[in-house]
Amino acid sequence: MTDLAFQNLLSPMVLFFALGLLAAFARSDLSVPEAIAKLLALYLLLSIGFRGGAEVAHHGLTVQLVATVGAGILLSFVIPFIAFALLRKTTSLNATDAAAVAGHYGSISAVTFVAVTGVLVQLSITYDGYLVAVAAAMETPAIFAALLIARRMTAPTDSGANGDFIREIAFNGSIVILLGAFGIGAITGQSGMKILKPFILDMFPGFLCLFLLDMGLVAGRGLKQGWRYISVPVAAFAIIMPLIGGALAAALAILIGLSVGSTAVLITLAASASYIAVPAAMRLALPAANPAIALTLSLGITFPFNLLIGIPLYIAVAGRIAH
Amino acid sequence: MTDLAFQNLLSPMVLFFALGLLAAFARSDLSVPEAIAKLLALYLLLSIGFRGGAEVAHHGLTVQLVATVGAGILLSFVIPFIAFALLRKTTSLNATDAAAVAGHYGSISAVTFVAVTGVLVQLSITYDGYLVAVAAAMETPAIFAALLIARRMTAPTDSGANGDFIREIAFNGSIVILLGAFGIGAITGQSGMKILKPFILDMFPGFLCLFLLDMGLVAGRGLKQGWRYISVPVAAFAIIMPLIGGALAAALAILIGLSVGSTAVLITLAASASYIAVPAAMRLALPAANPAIALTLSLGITFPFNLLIGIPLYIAVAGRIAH
Amino acid sequence: MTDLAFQNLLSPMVLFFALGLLAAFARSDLSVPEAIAKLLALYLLLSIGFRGGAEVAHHGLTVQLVATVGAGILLSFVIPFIAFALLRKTTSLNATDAAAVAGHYGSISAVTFVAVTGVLVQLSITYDGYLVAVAAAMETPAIFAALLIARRMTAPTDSGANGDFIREIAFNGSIVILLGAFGIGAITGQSGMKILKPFILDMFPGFLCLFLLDMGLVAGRGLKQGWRYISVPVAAFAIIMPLIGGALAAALAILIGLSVGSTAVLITLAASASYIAVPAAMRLALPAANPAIALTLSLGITFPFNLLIGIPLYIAVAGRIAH
Amino acid sequence: MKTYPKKRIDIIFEAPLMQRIIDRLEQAKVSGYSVMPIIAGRGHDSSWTADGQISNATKMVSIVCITDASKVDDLLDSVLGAISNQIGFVTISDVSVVRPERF
Amino acid sequence: MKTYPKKRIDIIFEAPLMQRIIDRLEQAKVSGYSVMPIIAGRGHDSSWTADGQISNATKMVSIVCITDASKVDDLLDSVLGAISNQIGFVTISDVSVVRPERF
Amino acid sequence: MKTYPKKRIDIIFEAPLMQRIIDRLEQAKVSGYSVMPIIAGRGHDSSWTADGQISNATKMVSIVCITDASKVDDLLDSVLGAISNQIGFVTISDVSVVRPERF
Ligand SMILES: Nc1ncnc2c1ncn2[C@@H]1O[C@H](COP(=O)(O)O)[C@@H](O)[C@H]1O
Ligand SMILES: Nc1ncnc2c1ncn2[C@@H]1O[C@H](COP(=O)(O)O)[C@@H](O)[C@H]1O
Ligand SMILES: Nc1ncnc2c1ncn2[C@@H]1O[C@H](COP(=O)(O)O)[C@@H](O)[C@H]1O
Ligand code: NA
Ligand code: NA
Ligand code: NA
Repeated sequence: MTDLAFQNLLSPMVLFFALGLLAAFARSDLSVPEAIAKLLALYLLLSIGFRGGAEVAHHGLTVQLVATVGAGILLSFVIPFIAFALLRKTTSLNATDAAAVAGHYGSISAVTFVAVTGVLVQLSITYDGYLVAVAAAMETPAIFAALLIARRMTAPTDSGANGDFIREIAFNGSIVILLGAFGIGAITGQSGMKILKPFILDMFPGFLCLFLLDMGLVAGRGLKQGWRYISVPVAAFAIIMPLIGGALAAALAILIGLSVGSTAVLITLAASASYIAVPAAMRLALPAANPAIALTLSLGITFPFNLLIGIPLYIAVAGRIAH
Repeated sequence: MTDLAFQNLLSPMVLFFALGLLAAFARSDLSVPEAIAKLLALYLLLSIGFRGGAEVAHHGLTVQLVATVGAGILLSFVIPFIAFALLRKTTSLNATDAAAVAGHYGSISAVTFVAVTGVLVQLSITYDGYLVAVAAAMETPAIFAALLIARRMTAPTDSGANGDFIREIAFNGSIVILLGAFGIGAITGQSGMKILKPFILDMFPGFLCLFLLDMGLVAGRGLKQGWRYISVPVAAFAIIMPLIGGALAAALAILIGLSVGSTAVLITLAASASYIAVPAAMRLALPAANPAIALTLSLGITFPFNLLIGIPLYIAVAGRIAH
Repeated sequence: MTDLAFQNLLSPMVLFFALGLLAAFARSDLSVPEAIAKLLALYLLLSIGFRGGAEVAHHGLTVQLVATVGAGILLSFVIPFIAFALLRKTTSLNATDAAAVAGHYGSISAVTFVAVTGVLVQLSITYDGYLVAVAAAMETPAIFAALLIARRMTAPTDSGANGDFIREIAFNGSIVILLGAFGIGAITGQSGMKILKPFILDMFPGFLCLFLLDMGLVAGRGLKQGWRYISVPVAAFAIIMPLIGGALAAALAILIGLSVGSTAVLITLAASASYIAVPAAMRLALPAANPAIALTLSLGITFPFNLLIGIPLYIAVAGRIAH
Repeated sequence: MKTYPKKRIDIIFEAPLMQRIIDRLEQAKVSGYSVMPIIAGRGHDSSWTADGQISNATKMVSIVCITDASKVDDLLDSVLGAISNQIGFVTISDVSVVRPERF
Repeated sequence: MKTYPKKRIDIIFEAPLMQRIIDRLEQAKVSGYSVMPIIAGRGHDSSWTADGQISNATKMVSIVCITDASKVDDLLDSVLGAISNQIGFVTISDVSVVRPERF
Repeated sequence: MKTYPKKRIDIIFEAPLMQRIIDRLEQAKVSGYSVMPIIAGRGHDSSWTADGQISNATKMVSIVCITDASKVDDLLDSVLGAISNQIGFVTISDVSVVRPERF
C-alpha cells in the first residue's frame, strides 16, 4: 500500500500537478491559456465518457448498473446534508457558505475519477465501464441538495431554482459531453473505439499531464488567494469529509456487490469534490456564498489529498471489502 | 445502400454532430472556444491537404488531374448562376441575398469532402489524392460568379471587387493552408508522411469528432436564430440544389472517365456548400446580403442533408455510372 | 553536406515555416490563434524537457554533464559582450538597442534546438539528453549580461534589476516548464516515457510543423514591419554572430570532449538567438530599446539562417572536430 | 459632422449571470449590446485571472450597451435587480453618435 | 495633475471589414488605434457569439482611437464611408489625457 | 435613478509591465480594476497583432479602473512613473455609478 502510494506519487501526472503548484507558489508567469484549459477539460470528459460507453456496449446493461447509478444519486444527494451539518458543527462558516461547500462535496471530480481509473489500470485491476454514467449521474443531485439546505436555513432569493435554472443545471456542458460521449461510445462500441483509439486512448496520458499542470497552477494561485478564508477546522473538513463520503460509498458497494475495482471507483467518486460543474451553479443559486472557500477546499486541499493519499487508501480498502 | 446510410448515420462523427445539434436545441452551455474551433479547422485543412499531396507524389501528375481541376473550376463558376435562377424563380429572396446564397453553393465544404472520403475508406473504395487540389480550386470561382450576378442585378458599390479584394480572396487562409499543405505533401511524399502520420492520419478521426461537435453546436444555434428567414421554398432549395450540382458533376465525371471513388467525391464537392471561406468574402463583397440566410442553409440544412443522405446516395450513383 | 542541407530544406518542418513566410508576404489572412501558439510552445518545451530528462535517467549524471552546463552558462554570459562590441563597431545602433540585441543572441532558441536534434535523429547521430538542461541553463545568463552592459553604458533606471525582476527571470514560464518537464522525465524515466510516448514523441513532428507555420507567419509579418530598422550591417550581424557564437561553442566542446552529436547541439545553441524568453525580459529591463529590432533579427534572419544553412554547417563542423 | 447624445452603459458582472443580464436587457428593450471579455481583475477582497480556468465560475465579463437616455432608468432597474446579490456594477457615461435612429 | 481634452472614438463593426477600417484610419492620420475583441452581441435582428466560430464572418470587433477633436470629422467621414452598407456604428466621447502631444 | 459621479481611468500599456502597473494601482489604494485584452493595434511607428504570438513581449493590454475623483492624481502619479519609459498611455473620463460607496 505504501508502495502504491509512492508509485502514484511519482507518476508523471502527479508530478505535473506538483510542478504547477510549485510554479504558482514561486509566482512564475507560467500559464495555460483559458481556451486550452477548456479544450483539455472537454477532451478528458469526452474521452472518459466514450470509453465508458464503449465498455458498456461490450458488457451490456445489467441490474448492477442500475443499482450503482441509484447508489451514486443517493450519495450525491445525501452527502451535502452530512457535509453541511459537519461544517456548521465544527467550523464558523455561515449557513450560505456551508451550503455551497456542501454542494461541492456531494458532487464529483472528473479528474479524480480519471486518476483512480489510471491507477487501477496500472495495477491491472478491472472496473466497470458504466461507472462513467454513475459519475455523470452524481454531478447534479448535490446541487439540488445544497439549494434545499440553503432554503431551509436562509431567506429564499428570486434568483433561486426555477425552470430555467433546472435546465441550466441539467444541460450543463460538462454533463452533456460526458453523457453524450458515453452514449456515442455505447452506440458505436468497439468499431467506434477502433477509429478513435489513437485520439481517445493514446493521447490521454499526455493531455492529462497538461491538464494537471494547469490544475496545479490554478490550485496554487487559488490557495495563495484563498487560504485566508480557510481556518484549521475548515481545512480539516476538506480531508475528513472525503473519508466520510468514501465510507458511505464503501457500504453501498458491499450491498450492491461491486467488484474490487468498481468499489474503489465508487468510493473515490463519493470522496471527491467538484470544481468544474458545481462552482458556476452555486454562483447562480447561492450568490451570497463566497466562491473562494469552496474552490480552495476542493481544488486546493481535497484534490491533492485524494491524488496522493486518498486513492491508494480507497483501493486498499476496496481490496479488503470487495471480492 | 440503406445499409450504408445507416452505417454512416451511426459513425462517431455523425453522432458527435448530432450531439452538438441536440445540445444547442436544449440550450446547453456546452461550447468550444473560438481558438479551438480555429485550430480544428486549421488541422483538418492541413491534414487533408497534406494527404492529397502525398498521394499525388505517389501517383504523379496526369491529364485526368488537369481535366478534373478544370471540371471543378467550371462547376464552381456555373453552379451559382443556376442557384441564383432557381432561388429567384422559386423563392422570394431579393437579388442580393440570392446572389450571396448562390456563391455559397458554388463553393465547397471541406468537411463534407472529409466525410465522403472517410466513408469511401471504410468501404475500401479508392479515390484520387489530387481531388484535394480540385476542392481547393473550387473554393473561389463561385465568389466571382456571385459578384458578377450581383453586379448585373444591383447597383455596384465602391466596396466591390478591386485588386485588394481579389488578393484577399486568392490568399484566403483556408486556401493557403489547403494548397500549401498539398504542396508540402507533394514535395515530401512518403517520407514526409512517415514522419507526420501519427499527427495527420491517426489523430484525424478524433479531431474530426470534436470539429463536428462544434459544427453541430454552431449549426443548431444558427438554426434557432436563422429559421425565421427560411421559408419552405428556401429550405427546399438547400436540398434540391445539392442534387442539381451533384448531377452536373456526375455528367462531367463520366466525360473525364473518373473512377467510382473519384466520381463520388466530385459529386459531393459540387453538392456541398461553403461555410468557411465564402461567408467572410460575401460580407465584404455583398454587404447588403443577410449573412444569416446563407449560413443557415449551408450549415443548418445542406450539410446535415449531405452527411446523412447525400453521401450514401452520391456513392451509390457513382457506383452505377463510373467503372 | 550539400545533400544534408538540401534534405533539411525539404523537410516538412522547414517547408511549413516557408509556407508561413510566404503567406505573410502575400498578406494572406492565415493566422494561428494566440492561445494555440502558446499551447504549441508549451507542448514543445514540455516534450523536449521530458525527453531530455528521461535520457538522463537512462544514462545518469556525469562530470561531462556538469562541465557542459558550465560551458553553456559561460557562453550565454560571454556572447552578449562580444555581440555588443560587434554591434557598436559595425552598426549605428545606439547602446540600449545594441545591449538588448546582444541579450537575445546570448540566450538560445528552443525551436532551433529542436530542429538540430531532429536532423541528428534523421542522420542517426546520437547526442546527450542532458543538453536540454544545458539549453535551459543558457536562457537567462544573457539577460543579466545585457543588463550589465546597459548599466555601464547608460544611466540606470528605477525599473532595472531588483529582487522582483530576478524572480521574474528565474521563474519565467518557459524555463519552469522546460526544467520541470526535464525533472519529471528524470524522475519517471522509461516508465514515464512509455505512458507518454504517443503524446510526447509521436505527436512531436506534427505539432512542430504547426508551430513553424506560425513562426513563419510571425517572422514574415515581423520582417515586413521591422526591415526599416535593419541596415545592411545590422542584418550581417544576424548571420555573423551565430558563426562567432558557434565557434566559441565548438572550442569548448573540444575541451570537454563532447561527442559529434552533442558538439553539434552545443554549437547550435550558442549560434541561436532567443525569441521566447528574452524579449519580454528586455521590455522590462531595457524599456528604451526598440523591441522590433531584436525580434526581426532573431526570428526573421538568424532563425531561418540556422534552419537552412547553419544546422547542416554546424553538424558538418562537429563531424570534423569531435570524435 | 452632426452628432447626437446617447448614453453608454457598461455592466461588469460575474460570467455565470450572463443569461440573466441578457434577459433583463431584452426586457428593457435596448436596441442591442456587445459582450466584451475581461481577462483578470481585482476587487474588494481578491484578484482573479481567466488563465487556465475550465469553468466560468470565477470570471467577470462586461456588457456595453449604447442606448437613449430615456431608457436608462428602466435598464438600470432591471439590471441592478439581477446583480443585487452578486458581484457586479454598472457605469453610465455620455457618448455621441452619428446615426441616432439605431439606438 | 494637468490634463488635456481629447476625443475617444469607438468603432464597432463586422470583423471582415477590419482591413478597410484600418486603411481609413490611416488615411485620417490618427496617431494610433487599438483593436479590442467582442465575444458576443445582439443587434436589431439577431444575436451572435464568437464561440465555436471558424471564420470571422459573423463576428464584430471594436476599434478604440484616442484622437484630437480637430481630426474627428475627417475620421468619421472616412470610417462611415466604409461601414455605410455594413453592420457597424461609431461613438464619440470626451476623455482627458496627460501627454497631449502623442495624439 | 440617483447616480453619482466617478472617474474611469483607462491605462493602455505593454503586457510585460502588468505586474508593475498592478502594484502601483494597489499602492494608490483603488477599490479594484479589470484587465481587458487588446488584440491588435498601431502606434507611432508600427502595428502589431496578438495572433500567433508565443510571448507577451509585443502585446498591449488595457486596465480599466473606476475610482473616485479624489484618488485620480495619486493614481496618475504612480502609474505614469511605471510607464514613463515604456509604450503606454492613460485616459481619464467621467462616468456615473449607482452605488458610490464601493469605489
Ligand atoms: N473599481 C473597479 N474598477 C474596475 N473594475 C472593478 C472595480 N472593482 C471591481 N472591479 C471588477 O469586479 C470584480 C469583482 O469585484 P468585487 O465585487 O469588489 O470583488 C473585480 O475582480 C474586478 O474585475
Ligand atoms: N445598442 C448597442 N450597443 C452596443 N452594441 C450594439 C448595439 N447595437 C448593436 N450592437 C452590436 O452590433 C452588432 C450588430 O448590430 P445590428 O447592426 O443592430 O445587427 C450586434 O450584434 C452587437 O454586437
Ligand atoms: N491614439 C491611440 N488610440 C488608441 N490606441 C493607441 C493610440 N496610440 C497608440 N495606441 C496603442 O498603443 C500601442 C503603442 O503605441 P505607440 O506608443 O505609439 O507605439 C499601439 O500599438 C496601440 O495599440
Ligand atoms: Na463527492
Ligand atoms: Na458546391
Ligand atoms: Na545564443
